[in-house]
Formats: sequence, structure tokens, C-alpha cells
Amino acid sequence: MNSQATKKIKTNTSVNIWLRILKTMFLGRLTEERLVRLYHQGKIFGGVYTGIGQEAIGAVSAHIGTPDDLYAPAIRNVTVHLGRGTKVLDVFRQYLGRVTGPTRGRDGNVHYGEMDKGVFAMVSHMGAMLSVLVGGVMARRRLGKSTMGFAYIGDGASSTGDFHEALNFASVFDVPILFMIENNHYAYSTPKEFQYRCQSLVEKACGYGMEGLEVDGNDVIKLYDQIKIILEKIRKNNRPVLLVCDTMRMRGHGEHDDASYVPKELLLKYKEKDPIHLLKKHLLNNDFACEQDLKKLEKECLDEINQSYKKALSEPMPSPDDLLEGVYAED
Amino acid sequence: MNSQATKKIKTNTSVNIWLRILKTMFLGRLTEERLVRLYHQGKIFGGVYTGIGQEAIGAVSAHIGTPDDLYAPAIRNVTVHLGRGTKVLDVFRQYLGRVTGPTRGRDGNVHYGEMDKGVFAMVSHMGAMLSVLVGGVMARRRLGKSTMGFAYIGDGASSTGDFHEALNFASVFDVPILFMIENNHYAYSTPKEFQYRCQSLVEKACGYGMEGLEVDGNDVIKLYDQIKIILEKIRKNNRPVLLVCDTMRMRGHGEHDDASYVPKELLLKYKEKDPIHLLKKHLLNNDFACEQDLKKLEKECLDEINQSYKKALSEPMPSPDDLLEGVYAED
Amino acid sequence: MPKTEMTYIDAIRSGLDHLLKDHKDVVVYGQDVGAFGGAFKATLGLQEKYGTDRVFDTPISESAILGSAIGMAMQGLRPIVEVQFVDFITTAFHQILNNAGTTYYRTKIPVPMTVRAPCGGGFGGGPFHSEELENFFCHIPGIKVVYPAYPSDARGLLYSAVLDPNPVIFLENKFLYRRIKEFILPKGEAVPIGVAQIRRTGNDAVILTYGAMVHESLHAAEQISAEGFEVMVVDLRTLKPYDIDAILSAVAATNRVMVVHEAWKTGGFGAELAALVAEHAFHLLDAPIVRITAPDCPVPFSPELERVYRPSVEKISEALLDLINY
Amino acid sequence: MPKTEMTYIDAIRSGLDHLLKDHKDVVVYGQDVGAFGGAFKATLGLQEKYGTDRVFDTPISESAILGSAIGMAMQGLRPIVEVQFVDFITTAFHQILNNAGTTYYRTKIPVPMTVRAPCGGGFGGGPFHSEELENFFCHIPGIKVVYPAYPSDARGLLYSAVLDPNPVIFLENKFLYRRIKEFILPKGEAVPIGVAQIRRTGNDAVILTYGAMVHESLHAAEQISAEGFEVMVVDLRTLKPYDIDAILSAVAATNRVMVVHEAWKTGGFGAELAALVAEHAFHLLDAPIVRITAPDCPVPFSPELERVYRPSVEKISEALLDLINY
Ligand SMILES: Cc1ncc(C[n+]2csc(CCOP(=O)(O)OP(=O)(O)O)c2C)c(N)n1
Ligand SMILES: Cc1ncc(C[n+]2csc(CCOP(=O)(O)OP(=O)(O)O)c2C)c(N)n1
Ligand SMILES: [Mg+2]
Ligand SMILES: [Mg+2]
Repeated sequence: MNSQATKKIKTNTSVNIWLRILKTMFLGRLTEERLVRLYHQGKIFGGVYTGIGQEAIGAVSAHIGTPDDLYAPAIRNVTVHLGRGTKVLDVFRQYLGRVTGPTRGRDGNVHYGEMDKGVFAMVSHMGAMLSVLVGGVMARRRLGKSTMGFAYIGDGASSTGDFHEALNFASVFDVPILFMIENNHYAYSTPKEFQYRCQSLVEKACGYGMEGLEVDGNDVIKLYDQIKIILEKIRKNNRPVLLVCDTMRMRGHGEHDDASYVPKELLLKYKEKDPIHLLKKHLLNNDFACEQDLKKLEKECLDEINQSYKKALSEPMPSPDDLLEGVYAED
Repeated sequence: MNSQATKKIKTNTSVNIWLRILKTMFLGRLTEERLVRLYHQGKIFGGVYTGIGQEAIGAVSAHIGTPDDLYAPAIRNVTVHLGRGTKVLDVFRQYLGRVTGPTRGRDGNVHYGEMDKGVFAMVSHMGAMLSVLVGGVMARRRLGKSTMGFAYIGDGASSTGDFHEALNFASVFDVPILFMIENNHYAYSTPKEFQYRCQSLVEKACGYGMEGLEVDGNDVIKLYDQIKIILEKIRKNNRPVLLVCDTMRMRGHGEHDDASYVPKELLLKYKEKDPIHLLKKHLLNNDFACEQDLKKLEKECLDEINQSYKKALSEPMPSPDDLLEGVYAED
Repeated sequence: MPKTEMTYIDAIRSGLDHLLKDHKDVVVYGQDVGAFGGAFKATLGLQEKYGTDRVFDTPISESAILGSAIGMAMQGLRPIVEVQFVDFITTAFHQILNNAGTTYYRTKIPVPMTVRAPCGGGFGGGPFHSEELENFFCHIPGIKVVYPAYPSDARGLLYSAVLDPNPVIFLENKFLYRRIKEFILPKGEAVPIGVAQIRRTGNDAVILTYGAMVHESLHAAEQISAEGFEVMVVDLRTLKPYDIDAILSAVAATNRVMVVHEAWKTGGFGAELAALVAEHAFHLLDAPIVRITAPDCPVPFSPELERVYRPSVEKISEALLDLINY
Repeated sequence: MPKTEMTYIDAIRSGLDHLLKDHKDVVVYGQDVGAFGGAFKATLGLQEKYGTDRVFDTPISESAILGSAIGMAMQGLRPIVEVQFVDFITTAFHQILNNAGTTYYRTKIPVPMTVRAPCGGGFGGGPFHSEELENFFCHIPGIKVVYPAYPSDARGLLYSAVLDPNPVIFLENKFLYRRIKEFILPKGEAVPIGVAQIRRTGNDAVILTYGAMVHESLHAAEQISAEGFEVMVVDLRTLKPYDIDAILSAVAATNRVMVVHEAWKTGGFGAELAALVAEHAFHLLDAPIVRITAPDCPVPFSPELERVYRPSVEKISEALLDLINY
């Protein structure tokens, strides 16, 4: 972070963290934009699912946790992975099915996670990872750590039975988890009106005896402060909290989907609220950074992405001979 | 109903329905008390699960519906069945595994229902019948009927994913169903404190965009009026409603369970609030019935039970040759 | 009547269309099947044509989808629900096994529901979008299971499934969706449930198979035909109840049996077929019964791994030669 | 060391007790397993002894129970969860199949969880409390499945299951809980996963079986011993991975094979055993492979029906005579 380079730059205790968050968002956005292009060039096996436009929630929450905390990201949370320290290189390896990647080619696209960074690799079944996180946090705390958990849930996933069981379980057992619903207005093609009929998903909180809050999921500055306050409470009370984050899926469900069912106005409205744009504006307007710094940061990210993609491409696929290796763990 | 027999008896439009409800409760209570004795005499194959002390909720709601309405009773809802017209004889046939019973010996104890009376036969899996009811009501309405649904849920069953999915589904599709949680303080041996952490289960209603109400599930008079008002709303708005009924399981989970984990005081408190006792007192205190009437009614019920048990006992078990009959429906 | 060329998925869409048109009691629902037309476009255009009342989207609630379909079916409708990928049915397996499968036996109320579920791999779907779960369904009493390999069968079996008074799991193969085409009539006929179809004749061995593996098996049979061996290929089409007569006749005609499927080996449906033959056609066998299946591991994502995971033409033809030369 | 007489359920309780005592990373939870001691009293007294921290009740949330156990196991605990009846696991089948079964393969993080599940009928439990679902588990990659028939095995396999780095489905038979007793040591040894046990020797035929049917098979074998035939009975004990060597040696020694289980026939685990033999011991067979199983119908409630539903000593011994005289 090179914000000290120019004279006029102000600083406060938060500037560093904002810049780290920005970097994570840049990395996420640019990596996924590259993946999008690769998909449409026919260079990706399987699908591409992005979190473009939703980077703030993952980036803020990834940077705010401690090394002992546990995360259960969902489809769109590339910034959780990157924020917790997963390399862009590993994202490409994963998408390209490389044996060097986090799932060694056994799983694809968004289904990765690195336990040494406290991140679970998701299964596809919506909601299923929530109780895994609950158990993970319970275990780490039993083992003497002060772990808390961060969960990411789509508006669509809130309709699953697993969502209900996990939130209730966490509440009954006083498991400190921040359950974040990223309400991005759609579940695949289905608008949120066909997913639930409460006014806001935050109304589900009281049914679990949890505190519930609604926030703007695209405004890093506010989000950071809000989550910080909530986390203090969570750690103090050992109680889960439900946080409903308003945001928008800016692309199709996956790149195979042109999302023509999404009204243009809605996309326009959220384009204005692009989290990267908002954070950059804030940093610039307050003289926490200058254009040059940000350009430089973006360039650094792009370089890393270019190099990573090239490197990943050059790496081997898993050997067919290893197909059956590791179906079971050995003692 | 012979309440006109004595001079001093007053009447109002509700008296007849109260007496019908009382009869259903008598039948339920006395049938189950007989089943309890039979169980402890070793005369029942399998288990016995009663709704003793919880008869009001089922009885009131069974009598308040129209012939087109659909019901999804749970373990303790013998009064739903009886109130909808199932014969005591059929209850005994069911428990005794008779081929003449509602499941022809294929299923046992509380797992019966008669579709011509609008009652689904439950499967054991807690919560699974709720969405079946939702679909049933949707179908009948599509077929032109003005059906609404009555669902019965335990406090324990509220923790299942199926509960969540079904309530949400009903809400999203505007399916008029009265979801009644019978909070009887225990799920098997597990007290309600280990089942949920909201103050009251009614707090789950808003999360589904439903109206929610709490009522005393043991007071027939109040319950009847309350449900009547709710039903008018449900039918008018075509919206589901969550009704949390406070009650108490007065025996073990099943008769194999002595429920020694239940504090005596709790049982005493609810013994005072016995729904049959309360209704009788109301009828007597207001001169809607006299002791004699009630004795007579009870006696009628007992006679029916005695005869039914004897008759059921005399009836055949299914023939082993029919084991494989009807695994599939024929065209 | 002029025939038109239809893909496997076209045929399914055509079948749904005819069913919705001819049967007022048919409704179609599931995740994204409405305006969007479904993840694989099997329902494209149907909501527009038949209204949101008969073709509609649901929340992500597999148990409520299946449970409500059971309830509708018990009231006389004929719901057709789509599970977006068969893999996700595991979140609500009790509604199939314990509820749909037992209802008629217990209550005499028929449950004429159809569950459409896209299956299988070969396209980089990874462990959660490529599964073949047929034996989980075949092992359940009270459930019928069909698995077409051709467009005409897909549509014809869909007609039969929907009009059947029992719950039918209608398995579709994603790999075949756009790869397999056939010239078929605009409407066509129902294909009866429970009847297998011989896709290739031959006396040197028989392959019992279904779904995508019908096509791989046919290729393999062609391949070794060049070496002078003629292999019969039986496309089961219905897995439950399966066509015992057709299987036993095929065994009688060939005396050598291979079973091919894309599902896991241990406890798979191929074991059932092998066990049937070992019990009822033992005296006809001249060689061990061979199973060519996916191995017992999650469906891998990387193309290099999936290539060896799925039974291939090469693997099948090699094993055929061994079988014939036993 | 003096041996004491223990029932099957006593042995499970004793095993849990030792595991909790010796391994700080073991926790036990599920519905009503705390103060109440579980629906079948397998955990009676354990909460009192080890605290509510290590032995505790949960809400009725099978998916959260299984999912949380996966999460705990991935963090290094060894959770043992009880599903009150195996029948209810179908509400959360994805946590077994898609989550527990694939995690190590995908991530190299072991999942040392044990799922205890009471199975089987014979006591008037009806369709939802009597099921035998073993092949649903055996068909899943990445999962181990054990099914003891004796107290010593129940405890010994529980030790192995809990200490195994993989998810293990530990199937218990309710019919045996209080019927089968054995004199065993206070602590005893682990019984290795994957090793079958010959319960009876004989050369005229072999029965491959497990769970409650081990005992019915032994009775049947005794019965026909009176007629001069000696039948070997192999108790598989582990269903996945099953003991191929023991099975093939038994076939070699007898040349006639019967498989007996209490689960449904079509697509059941017996099919797997038959298929194995038909593929790898075909040359050793002198007769068809016979499967004696429950028929394909929901488990009926009425004792008259369940009596004919469950494989009985009579049915087995009759079929044995046919097999031997083939
Ligand atoms: C249990 C289950 N059912 C269906 C799917 C298929 N599916 C994958 S993503 C998705 C939509 C998810 O929507 P949402 O939860 O809002 O997350 P978003 O994609 O908007 O981030 C669906 C239906 C699934 N993964 N799991
Ligand atoms: C999915 C599922 N898990 C477990 C059970 C076993 N079981 C049967 S009744 C019961 C307790 C039910 O409690 P509650 O819902 O409060 O109803 P109540 O018995 O109090 O009427 C349990 C755990 C079940 N039937 N279904
Ligand atoms: Mg969404
Ligand atoms: Mg209760």
C-alpha cells in the first residue's frame, strides 16, 4: 500500500484496512472479469459464477475476522477467499481444474476453500454449509479458541430447510456466528418476491431469538463500521446475529445466463452503487488516496492476475491414475 | 345432545357446537385412556401416543372447518380425526392392526387419516406433512373448492427444515392455512428451551410474512372464538396464519415413557387447566348443561368405546397373502 | 404426418406441452421453470402458453416442492415437478422414500406425481451437478423409475409417467439433452412403463444398460463388430419395474452378460441386474457377469479425471472382448 | 479379567462410555441422548458422567445435527451423533452423500464422524420406524458402513468407527438390542472395519448376511443340519468396504451362495453381494445365487404382515434346501 507516496494524503486508523479491502475487491473483480472473458472464449471447463457487484460484503467481513475465525462462503464470495489469503493463482487453478489447485481438480469453479485460512469449501446444496460452520465454530471453541463464524447466504437459500435448522441450532447452542444474507434480488431467474413474503428477510431474525439488522451491502465504509460493532456484540454475548445486506447480482446467475429477465433500471440503480466505485470515491474525496495510488493498486492486481492465469495454465491437470486416490482418509 | 331435557338449561348459538366439541374431547380422552390401559396390559402391538390434555385444539379446529377443508394432524390429534368423523371403531382397528381399519393394518397407531373426511394420514417424519397439506389445499382450490387447511405442529417439529419450507411456501403462494403449533413444552424428553430461543414461537410468523397469534390451547370457549375470527380473515385474505397454542403433554412421549423428566409442578399447573374440565365447568356454571347431561354424554362415549374395542378385537388381521397388494396403484 | 427432428430436451418440452394441453389436471413447477424456462430450457415457453397458474417458479425448497406435489397428486392433480439437478433431491429424500413411496400402500390414495430430474455428467459439472442416483430411487418400494435414452422415449415415457397413478421418478440425461436427435411425430405415442427395447441384435454377448450409456454401449458394440463379434444392446428404459422377461430372453440368446451404467459401482443398479441374472438365468451363463460402471468416488471436476471416471467406449469394448473370449 | 454379560445395547453404551473417557475429542449428541439417555437408552448415564458439554440434546434438526458433526469433525473433534431412527436420516441425506462423503476427496480434510442409527423391524414399528436403509449408505463413495450382529462387535466396531478418520455410518439393530447377550470384557478390543467373521462352518452352502439376519440364518443352518447339511454363515459386520476375500473364500469352500438381509430386495445390498460373486467367483458356482430379503413393500405394521415381511428361519431353511439340492 503506497498511500504515503504523495504529500496530500491524509490518514486515519481505518485507511489501511480500507485499502486492504479495496485491494481484495480489485482482485476479486478483475479476476472474475477475466474468468468471464475466458468463459466466453470457451476456455473454461464448466461454468463461471461471479460476485461482481457484491464484493464489499465478503471483502469487509474477511478482513475483519481474526485468524481463528471460520468462514462459510457461498457462490459469489470470491472476496472472502481472497481476503482470507487465498491466492488468485489458486482461483485460476481451481477453475482450470489444475492438480495444483485447492481441490486438486476434483472440484471446480466456486467450490473451494482453504482450512488453514479458516475457510470451508462449499458443497452446492444451498444452506448445507451453514450447519457445518456451526459445528466448526462449536468445535474450535471447545478446543479453546475464541473462534466466531461468518456465514454467507443468498436470498434464495433462505428458503431452504437447512437455513432454518442451522440458524436455530446456532441460537440454541449460543454459537457466535454472523449470518449474512446477501440479498441480491435474484435466485437464478427467480426474483425475491417469489422467494419470501416478509417485507425484509431481517424479519426472520426474531424467530430465532437473534438480533437482526439490515445494511447496505455495497458501502464498504458504513459496512465496516456496522460489522465491527456487531462483532463486538457477538463476541461479548456469544450469540449469533442475522445481518441482511442489500446488494445486486450484476451479471447472470452464471455466465451461461444473460439475465435478460432482470430489469435494466435495477441494474442501473446498482451500477451507481458499485462498491468499488463507492469506496474509491470515498478515498479520493477525503484525500485518503489519490488517483495515482488507486491506478497503481489496480495495476498491481492486474499484473498478479495475468501472471497467475499464465502460471495456472502451465500447470498440470490431475493424473487420471490418481482418480481413486483419497476417496478415503488413511489413519 | 340432550341438553334440552332439563328445564333450567339455557342455550345460545354456541352451545351446540360446544357440546359437539365436548363429545369429541370425551371420545378422544376416553379412547386414549383405554389405549393406555391396553398398552400396559400388553395388548397393543407397537406404541401408544396420546393427546391427553391437548384435546381442545384438535376438537375445536376439526369442528370449525367446512367439509371441503383439509387437515394434517400430528401425533396427538386424535380429536381432529374424531371431530372430522372418524369412528372410534377405526381408531381401535388402527391400533390393533386390523384389516378393517383405515390403513388396513399396513400402518399403526397414530398414522391414519381419511381423505373423505379431509384428513391426511401422517408420516412420522416431523414436518413432512405440512407441505403435503399446502399442496393439497392448492389443488382443491384449483379444482374450484374454497378449501383451506389446518396444520398441527409440535414445538419440536418447529425446528425441522420442513416446517420452514412449508410455511414459506404457503406464504409465497397465498395458501390459506391455519398453522397451529401445539406448544406442549416437550419434544419427547427435550424441553422447549432446547428447541428454540425466541421468546415465543409466534415470533416466527413475521419471518414468513404471516400474521401470528398466541392463544391458550386448553380453553375451548376462547379458542373457538379466536379461531373463528382468524378463519374469517384467512378465508377473506387467502393468507396463512400462525397460531401458537399453549398446552401441555400430560403423559410420556409414548406410553413406554414415564416422563419422569417433567417437573411435577408443571403437570399440576396444567391439570388445573384440563380442557375437558374447563369446558365442563363453563357449561355447568353458565347453565348450558347440567351434570346429568354431561354424565350421560360421557357414558354414551364410553359405551361407544367399549363396543368399538370389542368389535375391533373381533375383526380380522390382514391376510399375509395380501402383503404385496397395493404397493402400486393400478390404472 | 410429417416427422420433425427433435433433440432429447426438445422432446421433453414437446411432451410437457402436450400434457399441459390435453390434461387440465397437469401442473408444472419447480425452480426457474416459469418465464426462464428451466435451467436446461425444458419448460421454455410453457408458462407463456399455459399461464402462471399452471407453470410456475418456486422458492428453493425441495422438500416443499416434493411434499406439495404429493398433496396435489392426492387431490387428483397430476403435478410434474422439476428438481434442478437430481443431486439436490437428497435434501428432501424422505418425501420420496417415506411419503410418496408409502402413501398408496398405507391409504389407498394414489399419488400420480412425476419428478423430473436431470442426471449425469460429462460436461464438467463436478461432484454436485453430475450425479447418477437411480439406484437410490429403484430401491424404494412404491416408486417407479424411468430413464430414457432417446427423444421418442423421453416424450413417450413422460406421457406414461404423468398418466400413471403412481409416483414416477423421471430421470433425464444432461449429456444427451442436445446431443441426441431423432425424427419424431408432432405428438407421438406413450411408451409403456416397464418395457425394455433391444437397440442392437447380436448373439455373442448382451449389454444391459440405460441412459447415456446406451449410446456408449452401441458405439462399443459397433467397434467390436469390426472384429467379428455381434453384441446385443438392451436399453432398459424403465428401471423400476424393470423388464425381467426382456432381460432373461437376452441372456438366453447370448449367454454372456455385461451391465453398463454411469452410476457408482458398489450397491448400484447394475448390481441388481447382475443379481437378477445370477439368480434366474444362472444355467444360461457361460461367463462371469461383468459390470462396467463409474468407480466409487465423487464425480470429479477436471476433464482429465472425468474422462476416466465415466465408462467409455474403449473401456466397454475392451471388456466386451474379454467377456466374449472368456 | 472377568467377563460380564452384556446385551447389544449395553455394549454400545459401554463403548460410548470408554470412548468418552479415553478420548477428549469425542462428543455425543442427538435428540434426547442427554439426561433421558436416548430413545433406546444407548446413552443412559453418559451426560451425568461426562457433562452437558460432551453429551447433549439437540433440536429436531437432522440436517443441522449431521452438518454440525461434519464441521466438528473437520476441526478435529470426533463427534458421535445419534439419529433416533435410521428412517429419519432421509430428511438430511445430502449431508451424508454430498457433504460428508465428498469432503475428504475434495479438500483433504478428514471427517472422522460417526452416525449411529437404529435400524430394522420386528417389533410393530410400522413403515417409518423399521426401515433397513444400508444400501443407501453403501452406494455412497467416501462413507464406511458397519452393521454389527453381536455385543462384542457392536462395541469393537464402535471403537473403530469413532477412531476412523472417515465418516462411518454405524447401523444398529433394534431387534437385537435386548435379545442378544454375550459375556465380554469390561473394555475389550477394537474390531477392525472391513473384516467379516465366519459364524458357522459348513461346506454345503454359504449364507452371506449381517445384522439381525445373522441370527435367523444361524437358526436356519442349525435346522437343516438335522437333515445332514452343513451351511457356513458369514457375518459381514462391515458392509463398506466389505470383506471380498472372506466372501470369495467362502464361495470357494461351498459353491452355493445365499444372501440374506432384512432390507428391500430390488437394488438392495444383497444385489451387490450377488453381483460380486457372479463377477469374481462365477467359475466356483454350482447353483444360482439366491437372495432372501424383505419384499419390495413398505414395512407393514400389523404383526401378521410383518411376520411374512421379514425373512424368517423357515423361509431361509426352505430356500437353503432348494439351493443345496439344485
Ligand atoms: C438445494 C439446492 N437446490 C437448488 C440448487 C440450484 N441453485 C444453485 S444456485 C441457485 C440460486 C441461488 O440463489 P441465492 O441463494 O439467492 O444466491 P445467489 O445466486 O443470488 O447468490 C439455485 C437454485 C442448489 N444449489 N441447491
Ligand atoms: C424428522 C424426525 N426426527 C425425529 C423424529 C422422532 N420423534 C418423533 S416424535 C418426536 C418429538 C416430537 O416433539 P413435538 O414436535 O414437540 O411434538 P409432541 O410429541 O410434543 O406432540 C421425535 C423427536 C421424527 N418423528 N421425525
Ligand atoms: Mg440471490
Ligand atoms: Mg411438543
